[in-house]
Amino acid sequence: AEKKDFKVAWSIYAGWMPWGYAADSGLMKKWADKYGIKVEIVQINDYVESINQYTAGGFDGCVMTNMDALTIPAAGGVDSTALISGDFSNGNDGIVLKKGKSVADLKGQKINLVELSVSHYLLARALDSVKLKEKDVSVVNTSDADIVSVFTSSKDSTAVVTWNPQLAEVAAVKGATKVFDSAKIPGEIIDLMVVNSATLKDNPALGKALTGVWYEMMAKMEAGDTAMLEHMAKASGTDLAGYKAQLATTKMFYKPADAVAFATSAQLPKTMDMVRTFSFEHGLLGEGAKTKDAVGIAFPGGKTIGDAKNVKLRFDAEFMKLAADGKL
Amino acid sequence: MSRVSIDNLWMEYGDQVVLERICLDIPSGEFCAMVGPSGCGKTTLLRLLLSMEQPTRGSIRIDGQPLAAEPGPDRGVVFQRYSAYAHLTVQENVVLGLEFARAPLFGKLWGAKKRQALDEVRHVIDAVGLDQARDKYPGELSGGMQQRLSIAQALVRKPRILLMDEPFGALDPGTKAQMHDLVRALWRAERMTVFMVTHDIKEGFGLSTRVLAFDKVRHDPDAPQAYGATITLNLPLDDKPERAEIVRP
Amino acid sequence: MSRVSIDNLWMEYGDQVVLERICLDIPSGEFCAMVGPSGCGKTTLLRLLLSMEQPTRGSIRIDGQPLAAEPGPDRGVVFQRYSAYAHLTVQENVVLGLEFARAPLFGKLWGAKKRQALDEVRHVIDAVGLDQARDKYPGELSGGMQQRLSIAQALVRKPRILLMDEPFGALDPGTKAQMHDLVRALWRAERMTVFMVTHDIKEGFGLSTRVLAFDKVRHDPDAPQAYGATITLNLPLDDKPERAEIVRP
Amino acid sequence: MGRRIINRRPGKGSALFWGALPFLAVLVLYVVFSALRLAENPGDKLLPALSTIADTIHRLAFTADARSGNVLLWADTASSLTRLGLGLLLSTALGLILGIGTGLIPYVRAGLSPFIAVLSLIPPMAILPILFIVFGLDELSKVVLIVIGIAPFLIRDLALRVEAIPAELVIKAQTLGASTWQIITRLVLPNVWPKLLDAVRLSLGPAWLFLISAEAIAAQDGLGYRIFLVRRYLAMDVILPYVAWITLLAFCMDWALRTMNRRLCPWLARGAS
Amino acid sequence: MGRRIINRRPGKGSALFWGALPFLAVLVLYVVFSALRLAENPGDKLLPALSTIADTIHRLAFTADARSGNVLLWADTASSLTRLGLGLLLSTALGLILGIGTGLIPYVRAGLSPFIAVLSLIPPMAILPILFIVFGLDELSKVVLIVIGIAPFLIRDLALRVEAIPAELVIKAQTLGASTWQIITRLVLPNVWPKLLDAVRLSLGPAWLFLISAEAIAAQDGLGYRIFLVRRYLAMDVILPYVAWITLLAFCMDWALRTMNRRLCPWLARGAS
Ligand SMILES: Nc1ncnc2c1ncn2[C@@H]1O[C@H](COP(=O)(O)OP(=O)(O)OP(=O)(O)O)[C@@H](O)[C@H]1O
Ligand SMILES: Nc1ncnc2c1ncn2[C@@H]1O[C@H](COP(=O)(O)OP(=O)(O)OP(=O)(O)O)[C@@H](O)[C@H]1O
Ligand SMILES: [Mg+2]
Ligand SMILES: [Mg+2]
Repeated sequence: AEKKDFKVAWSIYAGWMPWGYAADSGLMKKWADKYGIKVEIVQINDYVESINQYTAGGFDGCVMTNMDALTIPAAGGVDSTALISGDFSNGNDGIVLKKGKSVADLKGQKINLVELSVSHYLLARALDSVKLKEKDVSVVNTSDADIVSVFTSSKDSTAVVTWNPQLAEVAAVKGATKVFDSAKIPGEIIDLMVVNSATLKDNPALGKALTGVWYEMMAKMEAGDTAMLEHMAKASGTDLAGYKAQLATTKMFYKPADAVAFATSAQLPKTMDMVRTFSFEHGLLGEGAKTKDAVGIAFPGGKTIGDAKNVKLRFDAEFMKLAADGKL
Repeated sequence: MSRVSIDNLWMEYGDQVVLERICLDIPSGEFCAMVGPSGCGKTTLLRLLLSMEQPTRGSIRIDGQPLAAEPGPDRGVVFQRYSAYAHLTVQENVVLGLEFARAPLFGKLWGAKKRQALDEVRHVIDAVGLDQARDKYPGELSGGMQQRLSIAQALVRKPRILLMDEPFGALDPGTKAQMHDLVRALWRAERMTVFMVTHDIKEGFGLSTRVLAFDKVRHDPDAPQAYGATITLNLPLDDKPERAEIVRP
Repeated sequence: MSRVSIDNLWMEYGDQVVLERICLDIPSGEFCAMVGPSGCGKTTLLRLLLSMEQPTRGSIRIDGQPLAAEPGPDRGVVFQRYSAYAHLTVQENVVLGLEFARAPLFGKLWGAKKRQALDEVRHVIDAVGLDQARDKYPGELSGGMQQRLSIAQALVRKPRILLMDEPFGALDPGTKAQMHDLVRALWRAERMTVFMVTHDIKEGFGLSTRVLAFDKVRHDPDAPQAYGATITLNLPLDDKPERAEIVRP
Repeated sequence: MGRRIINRRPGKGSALFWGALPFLAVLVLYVVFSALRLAENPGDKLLPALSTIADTIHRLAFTADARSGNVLLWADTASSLTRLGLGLLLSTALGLILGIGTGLIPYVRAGLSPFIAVLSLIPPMAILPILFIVFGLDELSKVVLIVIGIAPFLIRDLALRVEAIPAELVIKAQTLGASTWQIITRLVLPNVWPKLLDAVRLSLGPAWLFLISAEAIAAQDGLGYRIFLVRRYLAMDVILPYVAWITLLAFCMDWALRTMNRRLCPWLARGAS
Repeated sequence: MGRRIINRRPGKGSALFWGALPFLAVLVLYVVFSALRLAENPGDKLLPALSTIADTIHRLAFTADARSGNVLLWADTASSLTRLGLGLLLSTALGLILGIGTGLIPYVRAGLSPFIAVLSLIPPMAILPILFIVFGLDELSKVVLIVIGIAPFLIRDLALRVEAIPAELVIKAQTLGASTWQIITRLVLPNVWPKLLDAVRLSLGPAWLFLISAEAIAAQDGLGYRIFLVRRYLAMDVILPYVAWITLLAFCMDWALRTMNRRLCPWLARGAS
């Protein structure tokens, strides 16, 4: 029987809030009906758990960053396609110090962060920029839910790497300085809607429905639809001003054309090369991976890096292009 | 019919021999009084008759069959330390035996059936003098009242063999006499085989048709544990008229 | 000196009157046997004397002073349901009273002191016939042995007032006679005031210097709970030579 | 004469006073430290002033949420209590059935007791991905997490209690002709019932903990979800009243179970034994 | 004649067989489902093949980690056990002292019992920020989280057990001249000691749970730390052996406590009562 029912997971983050709105406002149903399918959008609070569930086969699609898409589903043998490049972090991730004013002051500090996450990657990039090594600091794995309280209430915690909304909270602590943020490495931390490649291949309707609803919402957002923004602000547990502040550091691709341009740019493979190098060095590609080439990554236009016979992560621009051309 | 035969039975706890060389052949319907010094093993023999424990050596047969491996309604018991159910009132404790028999599913009767069962046990409760305390819980009873409750509870099922461990120990002479009459009447009517431990020799000779006395016959001063008690006296009271009715082996 | 005076004492549980109008004046050194039908309130009076419960009305005085509001080493007790400490062996149970007195901090003696204390209680353990069972736990004792253990435990502290609730109920005649001698000797030597509940009238008259009989004197057939038992007989046994020594009130 | 401290009992008023004292102490401590922190930094979110908390409570408990039209606190409470109730019910049933089974029947004990012991020692949070795959992510999985969290404790505790029933009582029931099933219904159940309620009371804390953890991972309402949501903003003015509310709810359950125990088991209060 | 099932006891071998059965069943289930999933996707991480797990165990337990130079499993185990041991020790001490206090002394009960009841119902995870201010972020806070997690249970359970000691035994001790303190050392302690060990056994599961949660908050080593770290890339080949290892450690503790109970309380095994 042909598959008609699809499940897509999302979790709370500034750039992904529209998915919640799509479910609540009925827009998702509208677009799914249009292509004769059903799409259930499920909110999962724990980001890692949502990716794990997707990887284990519980969902057909899930939102995640480019790095997690590589290290979790792709490294786990689940052939995944980055259907929509929604935005990239442009200051949404950052490093905040209590003692010190620059990245160089990180040397010798204990840093609270979610290890092996994009925060870790950001830290590595920041250290690179001042020729420091990870050995020069010590990282303390701290869950994202606790990072604000850890930094705010404990004298033991002097440096953190985190993302919004936690970043805004820690940056507001008296005497704290934001010494580095993702605006300095633009386009490297990308927020994606990832779907299972096989499912997508068999059911292009899913890709169309998801892309269609996304860009309808992007248009509303760009136009400053207050009702929608209010809704998303509430859902992320803050108010309109707070949510707008988070959006300000998120480079949203409101127009499908911009997203297509980003996904087809020559910069993307270079970014992914840095990400996979970092991932490999930290063992994120699994013990089976003997080199960083173990998992292949494909880009629009047929370019691949890594093992071309084992392509598990595919950046796709086809559906976004349909949206850009108004063919959805 | 419930003739009890015990053949060369030994019971040991660790290296302590409690009972040794017990041989008995008790005809059905006999009322045996068991006497003997404290700690000699009378309770232990009752526990063995109840299948609560297995003898180290030897065997017990009832009507020629090996003793059932678990306690059952054929053998009723009144324990030395009165042990009624703390969560049931006096009359609920007594009626329990009937409920087990008549409500196979949950062991609990309701409505008219319950009332009927309560009516049936009323005379037993009256006979043990607990009519005033019908709705009290065991925790609210005096020592003697608890002991009488245990007796009433055991009698209701009319077991073929009744094992009683100092059942009248905590009772005043008046109440004790009433209890004697009650047990005696039931024994006569149902032709039960009764084993009763008692420390009151007069009581023993008065009630029973046979007296069994326990004591150690061998002593080793260096290893007092090495020898157990055995039956030193097995005395049928042939002058009792009731003995005439007892089926001879 | 421990003269016990009870003045118009009542005890009620809920709407049940257990004891009523109890008035007593017991000279120091008296040995009182308490007899009465089962459930009439003998144990209850002992509990009151022990400050385990408070009387509903009336008061108890010792040597003119109100009874201490809590149990203490001045009043020893042997409960009706023998209650030794399950986690201590026989000799540890008996020596406990000495340990409490001599080791204020932890209530436990060690080394030479412990050995000395054990030596001191050895004769009591022997006297109650538990020398063979010195190192057994109460769970390994027979009913009568547990009762004897309780007696030994209570005697070791030599209380001024000794309360015993059917202390010899579970004992065979031989052992019982030994116990009588033991208690009697201690009572004579220490001049304790003793209250002993018993169902054995002969034992009561034989041991004691005063017999107290309890019974209900008023009955209401419609409300059997309305009246309690009182002392129907308070009989000093003036023919006993020991009474001469008892200090007169 | 000075009585032993174990024999001195406070009167009713005095008991109330002593009982309230530690709560007052905590409240005073909170107010003092909150004031200190707020004096240093008026924007401090960690220990908000009581007035701030009161405002938040008013908003959460008495004004409808713009987005959903629900009054958040009540909506959250309703969903959480449903999950918790189901989880507790299931766990209690399991505890009763398997606890009595393993405690009473040697063959069941041989087969299940080591397995349940091991099961009770597996930290459920560590194998969450597998649990979610097996039980899905919806209501069921939340209830299951509560059950996995507390049922092994209930089973083991109850089994210990069943084993502690004096052998004489079981033997006596057999001499009265009871079958295994009758022994269970008339002897074992009433005997362990008060203990079961006590055990459930003791596992209320863990049950809430598991509920909150489950709601923090996948839910769109519930008290745990709300706490999780605002935690990233360190909105202690929401978290503290929610925690207090959870504690109050749990305390009411505790109280209800205690009262039930007294009602259903009159023999515990009457008589000494 | 068919005996009642409560009277039928399996022999030693038979008990072993029945005990092993459910474990075998789980193992077989795992192998089957793992094989099914791997057939579909050879890279599947959720249920890795036993051989993969064996390789991972070899790497974790017998080869030094490239990044830190430690053999990870042993280093993690050492830190976790230290924290757990401290937490258990402290909780047991608290449980003993406060449990006996509230169970035995009416004034302490009046003052502390409602407070401890409420304390036991507060979900500790929800008030973590306040714990951080008070106890900092390092080892202490992890130990404290374990204590907060299990001590209230131990205290309440023990208090219930102390209250259940028959009044006659306490009265009798008083007639033998015991002071409150002597009653505690000679009567209450030996009586509740086996119950305390049982309660500690029952709270081993929660203790590990809280340890793991604590190590998820801010840590650089420990079994819980590793599990949360590798959870980021669904490395079930690491998580499963870690969970099994934790369970084994917990089981050994359980066994040790049970054995200790038997050794220290010979009267439980000897005699019927
Ligand atoms: N579980 C046990 N472990 C070890 N020894 C035991 C155990 N049970 C009983 N004994 C010993 O067996 C002997 C006989 O005990 P039993 O209870 O049969 O005596 P008894 O004749 O009933 O005495 P009493 O008249 O005092 O009740 C005693 O010496 C006792 O110490
Ligand atoms: N806790 C209680 N609650 C209600 N009634 C009680 C309680 N304790 C005792 N009673 C009642 O008080 C009465 C006297 O009991 P008590 O134990 O004093 O009798 P006793 O004279 O010692 O009898 P026995 O010789 O049988 O031991 C009994 O009718 C009993 O039911
Ligand atoms: Mg006996
Ligand atoms: Mg009495």
